[in-house]
Amino acid sequence: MSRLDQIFVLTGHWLAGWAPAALRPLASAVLAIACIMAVFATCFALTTLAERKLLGRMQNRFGPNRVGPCGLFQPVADGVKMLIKEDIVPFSADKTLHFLAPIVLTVPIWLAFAVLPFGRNMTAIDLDGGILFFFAIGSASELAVFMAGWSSQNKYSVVGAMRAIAQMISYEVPLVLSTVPVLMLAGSLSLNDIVAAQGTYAFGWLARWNVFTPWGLAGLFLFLIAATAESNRSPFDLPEGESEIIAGYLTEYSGFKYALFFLGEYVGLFAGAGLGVTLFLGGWHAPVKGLEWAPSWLWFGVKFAALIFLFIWARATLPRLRLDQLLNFAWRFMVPLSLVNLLVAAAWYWTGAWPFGGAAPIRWVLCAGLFIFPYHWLGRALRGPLPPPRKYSYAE
Amino acid sequence: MTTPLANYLIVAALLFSVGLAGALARRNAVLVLIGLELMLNAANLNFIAFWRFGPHAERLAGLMFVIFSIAVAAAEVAVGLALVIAVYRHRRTAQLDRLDSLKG
Amino acid sequence: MLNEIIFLLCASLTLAGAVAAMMLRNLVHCALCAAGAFAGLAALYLQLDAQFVGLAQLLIYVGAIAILIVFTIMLTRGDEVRPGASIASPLWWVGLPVGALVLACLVGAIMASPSLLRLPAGAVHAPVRKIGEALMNRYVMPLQAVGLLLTAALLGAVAIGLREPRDAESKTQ
Amino acid sequence: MNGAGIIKGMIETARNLAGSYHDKERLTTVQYPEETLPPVENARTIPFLVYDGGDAAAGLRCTACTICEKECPPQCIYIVKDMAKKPDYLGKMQLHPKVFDIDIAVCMSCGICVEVCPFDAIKMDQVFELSTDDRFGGLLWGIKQLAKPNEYFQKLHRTEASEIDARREQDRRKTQAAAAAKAAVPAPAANLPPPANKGAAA
Repeated sequence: MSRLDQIFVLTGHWLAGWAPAALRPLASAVLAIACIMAVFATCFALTTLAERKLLGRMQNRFGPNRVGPCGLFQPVADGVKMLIKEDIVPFSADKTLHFLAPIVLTVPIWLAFAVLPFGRNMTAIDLDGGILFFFAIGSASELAVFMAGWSSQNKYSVVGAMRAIAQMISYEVPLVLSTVPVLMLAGSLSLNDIVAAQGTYAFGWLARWNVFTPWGLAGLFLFLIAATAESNRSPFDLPEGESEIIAGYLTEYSGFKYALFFLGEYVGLFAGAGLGVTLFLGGWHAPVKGLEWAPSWLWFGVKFAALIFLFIWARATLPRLRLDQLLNFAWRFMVPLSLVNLLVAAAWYWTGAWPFGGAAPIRWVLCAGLFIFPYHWLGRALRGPLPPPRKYSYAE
Repeated sequence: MTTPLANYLIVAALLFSVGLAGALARRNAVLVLIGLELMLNAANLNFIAFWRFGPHAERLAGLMFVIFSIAVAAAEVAVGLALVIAVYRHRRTAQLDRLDSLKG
Repeated sequence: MLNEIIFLLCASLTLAGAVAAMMLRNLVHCALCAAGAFAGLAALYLQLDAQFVGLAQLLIYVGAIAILIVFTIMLTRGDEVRPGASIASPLWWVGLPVGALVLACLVGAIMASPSLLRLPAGAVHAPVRKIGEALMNRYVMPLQAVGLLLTAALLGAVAIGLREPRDAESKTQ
Repeated sequence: MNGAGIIKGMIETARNLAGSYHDKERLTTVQYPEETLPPVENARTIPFLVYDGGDAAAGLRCTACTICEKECPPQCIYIVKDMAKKPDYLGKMQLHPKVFDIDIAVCMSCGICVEVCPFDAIKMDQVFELSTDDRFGGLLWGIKQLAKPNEYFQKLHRTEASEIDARREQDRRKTQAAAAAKAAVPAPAANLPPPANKGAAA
């Protein structure tokens, strides 16, 4: 079991062992970087394909199925197309910023993977403030989006960039707040510690994942919604709303730079999903006691894929929001709810010391109730009064 | 760790003077705010450097000061930029030399 | 050796960003260069083993303050500097000597104290847990004060930035 | 409850996802090169020339009257008459075209040539995979490409073709009867010979 579980770690050590002793840390760092980039770039290619196929099936169409068996080589075809397209820079664009924007967007997003634990002993850097690093690095993407939009000197680009920034700032608040209960109860900012805190079993068989608690469940959904908005995906994809502002801040980008933006968007989504798995779904731990024989990285991969599937599913289902709805939803629903979730987590923590046995269901119901009432009333308030029945003046 | 303390202090001093000169010499209110931020940051760098090189690093005094300083700077920027926007709304300009009247 | 190279890189990024932010003509370029300077400072903090502060610097300065500045610049457009017009204030000739004077004083003071050339004693460890404990025990009053300050600043910024009612606006114009 | 609509929608898409794999009825897409929709009877693309019997040169209905050439709005038809006459289906001697070219790049599929043709010789085809790498020669079609048997016409426009065939058969019988009456005034009308295009009449 442990051999298979640690196969990547052992292989990495073995490979780094070939390097001279002085260069060994560097060699293992390069190996880790190469592995992460290779795995997630492949993941990107497969996800673009899987997304299109699933979207198709969910809308009763075939997805791409022409290039290669079952359309498996479609990402290759897309990549070749992107690479050989002409790279057009508008005449009035700010050339330097126009060039820098995709780089500034893509590089930090890759850095975010450095702190994610992909399996047992499989964290590239175990930072003490791992989650802080994650969010700090992620905040650079807002500037990159602004650079892209502003440097294009195109009103649609600027409008798209402004929408994107407003959206990303608004949803960063609930994103960070929804992770705070996890940090509070784990007592650490290190992602490894957070995963370790979810490693024990309740009732002797069920893993103590955060998602099995009321605040964890609510937090997971708040986190997923905020992460969707943060990565500008449907139903929050109005920075790129084609019907209104062409392609938003991507309007003036083509060829390889556009591909970089596309890559950045997906890799950002992966980072968000990876963080969601780590914080709420127990990281690389097995869900029930008997399943520990499967390697830890496999568990991470399965949960990761499940979250990606959820993102694709939501994209296939939900229509795009309007800008005012989007911001109202962030500030009048998500932010208060994540604050309420903090209280729920605190209540959960204090009721954990209840002396009498069999308190678990009562505790669960109590905390869930504490969340559900604000959820209901905030949703009511957000919806506002129903509009009056529509009057038809000319259609009698 | 071979860089001596003085190097950090000189960087901080340079940063402070650049910020000061900019804050004094530029016309635009936003840039004056940026200059202020640079000066605050120079002070923060000094705190961190003294904390790191000082004898009582485990007491975290320098770190704490910087944490509070960053929070205060964030508050300052928020209010300052809101002021700039409010002034701009009244006077249609953010150039400080044109804001020379006491009447709103 | 490696350490010095990293220090030089971070320091030059910071200073170049700061100088560019104060010198460039285009306001958006200025804001982005300032963001670069803030990021360089964060790197310097990280190099000084102040991990938490470095990351907080990145999160707050690059993620929030730079964006805020950019937003303000976009909202106060329309009085762009005309080509050829001065970007400096009328009293710029006072500002530069003052800056130079301050710099001279500071550098002179730094150079005059040989004890500042010393190297740090040993590795310093400032884990987040310790910072948190310090914030909750020794520094709990300042923390509360900062919380109050931030709330006040939030309300104040909203109150100032809020569009005034119609009649008030028409009265002032 | 808030979010009930979202869950309902998600269930619907999940049902689509599962359903599309076992229920082929859900997938309305026709994967074109491998499968095509059955042609619609009234569809039309470019004209073709109808001939009877097995030989295109002998059975061509066209009499090179050039009405279609004159009527064609984009003037994509080019006809050269062959002065050697040959009998048509009624036995009457008619001219026939030596050259009958249609520039299918110019043809706008209006079908006016079909409407004006008094001999039912030109009809609208349903071919549409006409792309070629030779934009001059490849898109200028002569008799060789244009001539298609009557059976083909039957297949495309069943109703119209049957009508026309019935009318022609009637005409032919009438003519034959008249000829027979004329030729054999003393003798009573004998059994009619079998019609020339039996298959078409069916």
